[in-house]
Amino acid sequence: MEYAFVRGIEQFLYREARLLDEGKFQEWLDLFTDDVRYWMPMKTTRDATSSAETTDKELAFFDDRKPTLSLRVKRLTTGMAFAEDPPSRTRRIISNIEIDALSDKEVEVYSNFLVYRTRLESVEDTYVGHRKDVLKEVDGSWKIAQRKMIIEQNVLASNNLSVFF
Amino acid sequence: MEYAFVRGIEQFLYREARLLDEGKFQEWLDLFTDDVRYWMPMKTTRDATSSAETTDKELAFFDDRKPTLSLRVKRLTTGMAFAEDPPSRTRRIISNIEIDALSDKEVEVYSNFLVYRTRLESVEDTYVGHRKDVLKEVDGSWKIAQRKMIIEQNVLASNNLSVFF
Amino acid sequence: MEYAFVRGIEQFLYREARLLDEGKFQEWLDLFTDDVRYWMPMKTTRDATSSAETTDKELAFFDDRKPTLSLRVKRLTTGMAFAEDPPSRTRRIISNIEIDALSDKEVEVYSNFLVYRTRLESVEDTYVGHRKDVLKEVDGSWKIAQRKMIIEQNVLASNNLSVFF
Amino acid sequence: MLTNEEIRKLVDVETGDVARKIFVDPDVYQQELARIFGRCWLYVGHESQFKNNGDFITTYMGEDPVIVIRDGAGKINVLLNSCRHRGMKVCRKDEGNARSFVCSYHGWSFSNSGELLAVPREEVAYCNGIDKGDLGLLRPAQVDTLHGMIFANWDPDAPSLNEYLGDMKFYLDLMADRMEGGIELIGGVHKWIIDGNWKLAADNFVGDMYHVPVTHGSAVGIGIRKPWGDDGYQISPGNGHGFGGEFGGLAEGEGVATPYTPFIKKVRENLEKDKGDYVSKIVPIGHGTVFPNFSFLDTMRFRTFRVWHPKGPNKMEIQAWCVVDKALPDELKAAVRQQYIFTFGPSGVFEQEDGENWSQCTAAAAGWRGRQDNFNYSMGLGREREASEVLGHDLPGKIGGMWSEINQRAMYRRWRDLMAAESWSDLA
Amino acid sequence: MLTNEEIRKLVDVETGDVARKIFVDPDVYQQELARIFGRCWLYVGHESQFKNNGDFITTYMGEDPVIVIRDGAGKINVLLNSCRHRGMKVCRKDEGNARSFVCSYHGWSFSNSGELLAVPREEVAYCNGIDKGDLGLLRPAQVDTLHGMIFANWDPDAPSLNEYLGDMKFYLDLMADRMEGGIELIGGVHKWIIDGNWKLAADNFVGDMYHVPVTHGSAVGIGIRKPWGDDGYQISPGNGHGFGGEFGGLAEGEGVATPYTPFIKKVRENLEKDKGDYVSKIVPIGHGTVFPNFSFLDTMRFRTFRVWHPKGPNKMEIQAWCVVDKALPDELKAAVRQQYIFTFGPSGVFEQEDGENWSQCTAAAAGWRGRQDNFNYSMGLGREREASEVLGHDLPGKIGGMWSEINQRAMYRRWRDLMAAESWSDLA
Amino acid sequence: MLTNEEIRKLVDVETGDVARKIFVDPDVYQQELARIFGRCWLYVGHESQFKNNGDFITTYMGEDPVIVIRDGAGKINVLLNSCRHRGMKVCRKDEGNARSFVCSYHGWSFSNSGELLAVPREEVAYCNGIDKGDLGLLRPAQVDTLHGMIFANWDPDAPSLNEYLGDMKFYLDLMADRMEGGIELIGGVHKWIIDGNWKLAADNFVGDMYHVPVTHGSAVGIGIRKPWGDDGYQISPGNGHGFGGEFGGLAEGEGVATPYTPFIKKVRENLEKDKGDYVSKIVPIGHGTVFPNFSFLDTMRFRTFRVWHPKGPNKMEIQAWCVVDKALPDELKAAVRQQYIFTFGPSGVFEQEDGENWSQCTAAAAGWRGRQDNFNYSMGLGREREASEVLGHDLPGKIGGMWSEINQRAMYRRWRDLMAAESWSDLA
Ligand code: FES
Ligand code: FES
Ligand code: FES
Ligand SMILES: [Fe+3]
Ligand SMILES: [Fe+3]
Ligand SMILES: [Fe+3]
Repeated sequence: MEYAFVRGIEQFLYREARLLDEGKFQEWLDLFTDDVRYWMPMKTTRDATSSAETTDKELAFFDDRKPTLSLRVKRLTTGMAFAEDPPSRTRRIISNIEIDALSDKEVEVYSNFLVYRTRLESVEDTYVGHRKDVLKEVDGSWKIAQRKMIIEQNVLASNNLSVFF
Repeated sequence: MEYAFVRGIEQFLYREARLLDEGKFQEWLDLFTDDVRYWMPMKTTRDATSSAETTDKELAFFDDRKPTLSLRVKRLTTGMAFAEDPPSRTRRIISNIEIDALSDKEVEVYSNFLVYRTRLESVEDTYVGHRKDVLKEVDGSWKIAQRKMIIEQNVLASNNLSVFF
Repeated sequence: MEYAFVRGIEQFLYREARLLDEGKFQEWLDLFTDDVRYWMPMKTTRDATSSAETTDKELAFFDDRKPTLSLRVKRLTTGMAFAEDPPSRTRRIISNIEIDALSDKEVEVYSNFLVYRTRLESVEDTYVGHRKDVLKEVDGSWKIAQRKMIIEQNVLASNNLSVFF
Repeated sequence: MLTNEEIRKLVDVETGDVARKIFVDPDVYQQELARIFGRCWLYVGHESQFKNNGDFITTYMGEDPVIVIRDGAGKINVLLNSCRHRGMKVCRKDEGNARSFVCSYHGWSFSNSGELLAVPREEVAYCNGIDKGDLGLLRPAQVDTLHGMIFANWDPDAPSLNEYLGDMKFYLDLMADRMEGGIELIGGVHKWIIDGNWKLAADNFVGDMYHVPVTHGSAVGIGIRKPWGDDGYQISPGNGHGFGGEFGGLAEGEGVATPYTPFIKKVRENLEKDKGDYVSKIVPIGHGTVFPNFSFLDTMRFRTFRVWHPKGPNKMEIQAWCVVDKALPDELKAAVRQQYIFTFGPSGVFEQEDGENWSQCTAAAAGWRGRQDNFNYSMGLGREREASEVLGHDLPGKIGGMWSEINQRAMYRRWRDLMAAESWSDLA
Repeated sequence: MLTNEEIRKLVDVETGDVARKIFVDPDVYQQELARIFGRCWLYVGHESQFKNNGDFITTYMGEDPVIVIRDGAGKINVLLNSCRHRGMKVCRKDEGNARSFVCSYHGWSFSNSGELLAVPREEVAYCNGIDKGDLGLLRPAQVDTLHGMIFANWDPDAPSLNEYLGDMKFYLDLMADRMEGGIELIGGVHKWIIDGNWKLAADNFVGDMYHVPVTHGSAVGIGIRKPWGDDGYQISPGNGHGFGGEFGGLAEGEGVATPYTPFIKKVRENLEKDKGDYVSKIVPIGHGTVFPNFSFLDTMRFRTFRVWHPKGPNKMEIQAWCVVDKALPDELKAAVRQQYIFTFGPSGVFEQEDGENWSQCTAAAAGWRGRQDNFNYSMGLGREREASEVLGHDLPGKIGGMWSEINQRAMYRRWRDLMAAESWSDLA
Repeated sequence: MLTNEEIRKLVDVETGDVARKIFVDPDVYQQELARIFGRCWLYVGHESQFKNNGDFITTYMGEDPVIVIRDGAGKINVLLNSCRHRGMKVCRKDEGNARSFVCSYHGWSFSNSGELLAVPREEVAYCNGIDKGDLGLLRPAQVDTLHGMIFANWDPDAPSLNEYLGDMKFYLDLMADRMEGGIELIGGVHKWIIDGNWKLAADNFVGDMYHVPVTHGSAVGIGIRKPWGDDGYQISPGNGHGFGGEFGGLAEGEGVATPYTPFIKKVRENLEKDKGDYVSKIVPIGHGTVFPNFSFLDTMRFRTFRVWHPKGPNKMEIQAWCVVDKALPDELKAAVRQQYIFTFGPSGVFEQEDGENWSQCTAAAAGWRGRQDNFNYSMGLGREREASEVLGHDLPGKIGGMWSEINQRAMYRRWRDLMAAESWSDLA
């Protein structure tokens, strides 16, 4: 893979993470295609040999299309989204980026994340997991066309999931 | 260093990490040479100015050659490795990769890691440390010929070390 | 951006982190220009919509120029810096590196960090945050001319800040 | 143990004052584990989770881990998930199918109905004769079901589930028995931890419509529901249970609408023909709690069950499910599922705020000065009426307005009485 | 509750033995929350933080979260940060400006002087008549100030701030009232957590010069101060308060010097003309603690205020500020700020070691054998004199040498008396 | 404090029932710190760790941190690692060499035999006369050794180590005194934390062969040992101590074999000539515990010592070492080391499962219902014989089969008696 191509994708993910960390939610939302699925199934302990994920007929921590994802972002501007008002402090470590080029204009990207968030005085959460994205080139820029995320927990160790992944 | 060369090594480490995170232990094992040493000394508090590691005449958290490393992997298939049955959920953040080319076919690679694991409902461990690997090219692919790992803890804060690093 | 250029900067940051993790504080200090500002403001909860940082008229966790930064390093050799004697064990995950080239010889670099430190037997701290550095090329090598750092906490969850970022 | 007298001072149902202490005090909490969770009927699962013999889930009764399993004879068993030998969890999974459980410590094996089947090397190790019949997994004294909802009770002297539910049963029928085939759970369970006392959640669901327009006001802001009127009710059928909502059904609105709403209206119309005109007023039956810690939401958009498992005075584990009528068409099930995930669960645009509030309530009430004060449950005091007066049809229970804390007062009265009583007979 | 007798055994002021138990025992800690933090005057902020009506900060009194706010009439209020309805924190910020606080749980709103302004849908929800006048935010029984330093006290029977400070006031004047316009805080507050009992910090600041040459010996190593002589003092003006330092002012030195030192000397000269020659000896007044948990440093290089908030027997939250004379030129303020950050706060080249020591002291004292022993506060026993004997001018209080634990003994005597007393009147 | 009577109810040695409460209850735990760890002989190190004067290690006695150090005169001292001034840890290292320890808080310095050597500025600070002779580091009342194993005891009234070990000494000789020069520890110590009560580990090592084929069954799966037969023993020499194993030596097997096995067989043959034919049956002596928390494994492949340090009812810190005969050839030492690391310690293919089991046992026993039950230690009840009957040679102690809980019953009897007794004399 060409260096510029790889770097373009890596920088895209870093920029995306930074938009979230800097609270630029609308700009972040614009990075998704209109038909995106934003899906976070849950890890369950069902098997002796693997950590099964909930299927798409089962519950998930997130399962949004663009309309509901947009509402989540809009919500933050209503003045009544108290779970993020005052806002959490977040920082995202994005690592282990692996790219499978499906075509010139479409790639599958694996990445691992550590999302650190604190809020108010001392509420502290660390979410570690991985993502599998499909990026598509639209008008010369990458857009996220699919995002599947997993947090490596069984009982989620947080008061809520009020941040994005 | 050539981009493709560097990227090859980075991707090798990411793929290796993903094999572990996805429970593909046999494939992971195949990434090691037959004469590999897989060694994790311990950090002790002995000096005023440095964090001494245990020597290779002293105890270690791991000190395997290929035969015992293979047995560790085989163990997971016995149906009686209860520490990993049901399996832990893990995710590995590999970062700060530095490469010293010893030759065209042999490199020394430094990397830092954060291995996150949870198991059952709420058991949670975060292992942070670093590794120094020697990779050798064997039949056109990299193999791990030496791995030295350190977890930056003194009293290990876990019920056990049932995952790989 | 050229690959070699980008890689040079990334490797610079990794090497810098490793100098700290290996306790080579004097060598680390030499990576800073003589007029460096080494500044870590604090995150406060003042607004409904953003996490304000303390201004440079307000308190900070660090606000050093080279002379005081040098004294911090010198302090570690006095034999009476008990907060680091015996020394902490640290490991730095540096990620999400983004580079803005201001010129051939000057770049602005964003990065996220996770600094893990333990000390004595079981004291454990994880500092997650981000940095914005200005690097300048001096005699063919990069030097850090400005460093602004943020830890994403409000009430700092540690006995002290005895390590560098 | 706090004495009867000490306990009685903590809850004043005449004024609606409830001591903050009960939300933060470790001694009160220990007493709750014994006198509330050790005696009350606790929800442990739904029959739709056990399609085949051997199907099981693991959950909690109070802080005790239990396995709920359908045995080889098709019977539902509730078993303490702790080996009788040295206490090891015999099952370390969330769910699955098992004929037996082999303990990972010494290999004692238990059938899926809890009997001790075998101990390794029994003859040589226990030739003195181990009484296997006496060493099966421990089990609650009583297990019973209602519309597939499985409840269990450690106390042999507790009243039957039927008696325990009392008049609440009448209303639970309206929630769980609306279509042929009854209800089922959508697969998967949301589990998460909130740094708050479990009663905050139970009291919130039992009668707290009042928080909705504020805590969940952002829902109006994003257009997924209309502003709230005043036209609703809280019904307290006794024994600490309660439910309430808007007349006509909770959660009408425009945004992100699904065809579930018109569908449920149809279902309701049929039901109304059978039962009477009150149905269109109070079905779906809104928010509610079956004392102590089983709650539900039954709205125009979805249904959810949830249990607030106590994990210490300042911590609870929430387990929450999405519930549908078995007969609901698949595409409606899918729509309900998506709607539910968007609005409830840890990332739900409604539920996010509950986590923030409950954790900060508990924190702020925990100081020395704070915990000397009371929480105020005076809303609607003196305006309680018979439900039948308002809704006709001999409907059982007391009723208050939508903005009333009638149900919380009843819940804390029940809590107080149970905490003070040495036994169920003492209570009566 | 430990009895009077049990408490008295813990502190022996004749020998300087103080039981380690008081630094680690959970029962002692709970009693402190009631009898120390529930009764004493606690520092909650400085008037310079409240420039405009509506300006507020949030902090703690003991473990209770409070809002300190200047109301619409310009008056400073201290308010328990917990809604009277269901306890929610009504303010979740560090600081800001507010006309009112709207609770995020059910929307009760409180004015910036604490009154309950409105409850949503009051008429329909509370037509029975809610007594809003009775449901304002809780507030300490007493609030008073000295040189802009705001103190509050939960206990209506506590002596006035003036009486409580007693002769310490004389010395606080020397610290806070040196220039026209008084003092102000530099913006921002260092907040951090130390795994140590709060009294270790209070006792360190009240009288522990003795640790300085060792704990902070690296300061000599890097040349930012000269080695310590023996020429100083500890003054115990009564009521458990105390302060001390080097004669001529703490923290003279060479390295990283700022023009603040010559400036403060000028200020001191003027003060001396007014007050007498003792001024040049004990101004700046060094380290000190106002019982129980408000401490300060007043040196030739900077001034700091800090509060040691208790967070359990083994944990404290430090809040620390940098204090300057309002009239100090801007460039000197900047220099003091930088000097302060370099030497104090969590990264301070002085303060780093305190965190290491206090956390390890607490850990090492917590074992079964360790906690049966005493800490030793015998230094300077029997050599206490009247301050006026040493410094003339009718200066109030007792005085010991710079290396003396006179102040700690007085602090623990006060602690013991308060812990044993049922009420303030009992104490007298 | 639980009363004598309350304690006695917790352990029934006739039936083998032991109340789960003792593994999770905080009050029981506090009482253990006083009555078990405050009175029993505790292992603190081995003489081979102290080659030179000044060599030291740090460890724990119960929860109290101690330094074990060889002083200038070559004598081993055990010292509470807490300064007599304000409790600071005077040594913050794992191991090293020191002539003295200078406290980092105020600089009091202590010799390597624990005397208070000097306090800074003594004359001016303490001219009243500090009694330095009285302020040395605290130390256990008794310290003694056996084959280089150092034990210490806080209680002056405790019996001597010899009397305390009783007949266990006979067997410890077989474990630690087999070759000229005795034993030594391989450098480095495995330290890790398990979320389980310390007694689970002590009881596991004292007599629990029964868990081995299940918990560690994967060892057969990977071919590093053969399946277990029934041919072994558990010996209970009294005072709560115990050990057991397979006749002929634990841990024979094929995979990953080392030349240590044939070597130890040779050693054993020599020993047998001296002592008698029982040696080949019970040497190496298998698994064992010296009451309360010092355990060992002595197998055909390696030897290990370990201490289960209590860290609360639900938590222990394991410290574990690999032990070899000093006279063992270097290459065999290396082989033993590698074998040990592969099988034991936190990553050991055997020991991984113990962590999983002990943590989940403790968790599952902690609920309200669970903790009312008992653990079952009935295995082998009524089949205990004199060891000499089975093995001849006047061997001391009682013996049970390999699959017997005889040793655990003896351990909990001892535990009960010590917990109930006010003093050692009370016990006798
Ligand atoms: S604990 Fe289950 S078999 Fe022993
Ligand atoms: S808790 Fe504040 S309005 Fe209800
Ligand atoms: S605590 Fe050791 S010298 Fe003061
Ligand atoms: Fe809600
Ligand atoms: Fe200090
Ligand atoms: Fe074992």
